Amino acid sequence: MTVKLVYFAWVRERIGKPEEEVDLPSGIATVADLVRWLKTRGEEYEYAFENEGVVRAAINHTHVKPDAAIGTAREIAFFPPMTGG
Amino acid sequence: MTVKLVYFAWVRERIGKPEEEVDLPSGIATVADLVRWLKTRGEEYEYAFENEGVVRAAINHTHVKPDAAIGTAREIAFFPPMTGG
Amino acid sequence: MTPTIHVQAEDFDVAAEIAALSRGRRDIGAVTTFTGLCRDEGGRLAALELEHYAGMAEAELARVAGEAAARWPLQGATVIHRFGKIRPGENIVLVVTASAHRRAAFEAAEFLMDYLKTRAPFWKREHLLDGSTGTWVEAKDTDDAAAERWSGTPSA
Amino acid sequence: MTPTIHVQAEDFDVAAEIAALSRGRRDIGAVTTFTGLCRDEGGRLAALELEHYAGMAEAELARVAGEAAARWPLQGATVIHRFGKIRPGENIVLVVTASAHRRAAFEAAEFLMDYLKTRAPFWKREHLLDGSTGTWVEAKDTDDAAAERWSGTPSA
Repeated sequence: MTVKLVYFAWVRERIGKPEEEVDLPSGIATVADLVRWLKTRGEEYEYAFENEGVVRAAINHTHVKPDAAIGTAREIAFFPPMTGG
Repeated sequence: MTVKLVYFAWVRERIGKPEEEVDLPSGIATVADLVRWLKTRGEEYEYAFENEGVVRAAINHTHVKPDAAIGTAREIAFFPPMTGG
Repeated sequence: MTPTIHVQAEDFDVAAEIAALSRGRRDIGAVTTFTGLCRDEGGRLAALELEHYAGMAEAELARVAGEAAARWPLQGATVIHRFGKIRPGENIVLVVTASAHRRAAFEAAEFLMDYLKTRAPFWKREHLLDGSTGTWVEAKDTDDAAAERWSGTPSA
Repeated sequence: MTPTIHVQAEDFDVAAEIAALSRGRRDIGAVTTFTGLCRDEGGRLAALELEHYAGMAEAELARVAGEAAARWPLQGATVIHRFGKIRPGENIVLVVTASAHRRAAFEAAEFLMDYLKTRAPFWKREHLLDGSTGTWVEAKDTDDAAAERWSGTPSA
């Protein structure tokens, strides 16, 4: 399955790109699974996700927890805790 | 001692005038004393002050309680609970 | 910080009052405004008539604003209260507070409204749509309770 | 009541947004506004740069405003959040709420600010006066605590 990943703020800077399309290998069911797999793809991903539980995720523009099922997600976002307002 | 009394809202309407100068007889030390004396001056005053504790008072533009000393007050105001804002 | 207090028959301009507090400043992080308007009470009301005690109204609003400034770290505070005949949809009262942080600006504005409701010498009378003059508006116990909330220590 | 949501680079006009909510209405008794501005942090800051997640930002602000409308009897709600480079003294965010009564207008505005701080996908980075690009602003525990306050039943 192909999914669009988008990154923001220091997650984007650490990974070095704002977005990418990835082909997910089988066995990746949740957001936490996806993060584990991304961390095997290079040290930029290891750096971005180095502190478990800090980076937030959204599926199709909605906040989700790490145990959220990816299902048929079109777009998954990773970003730091928000600092708007 | 001469003091200016001013009345507002339905206190003014019941007494029938917005203000008056009065010569206070001796023995009137507090706002409560003043109200008791005013009620002897006619039924319009009795009507205005019929419910003890409803009408509020101010001395020289500052809220006071019934036991406040009149002292050398220049202006004493009587009015209903406030409904601004 | 000296609060700005106006008691006036004329309408006010919220944007102008915000600008007067914040113009040229770079240390304000939060501005809260509250505007109280005249409602038509389901079509019953033609206007509210606001009587006030000139002199004491200004003094009491200044005291209330001074108390807010003592409780919260404010960089500005404005209170404007109108008097005279005010029609549904028109403004009655404006409170503006400015602070570095939002909690102080919000709490001070709410405090100002709660306090001025029970302490500023203004009285409302209703004018009804059928042409008659209605009764004086009665003070609400809920307003006393709202003011009472602030008698403890401020939470921020 | 459909909330008005804007995510934009341009500045906003508080008076125009109040007018848009209240124009022609005679049933609104209370309008609260909150404006968040960029501070210079004691002269250290040249600007804040606001990055946002286009699409999700609008969606999340609409969700937060919808939640406010479900909790309080609002007659109008507007949320405007800017992105891009914002200098000290300039506006960042605007919340406007309108209701028949002041408690609902105040509480809903404060709720909107507390919630959007922790849920709307915006991130601030500092640009310093010495020309360097500073760090990303860190999220505050106090903001999480502020949002957490609202997890019970609303008090009005």
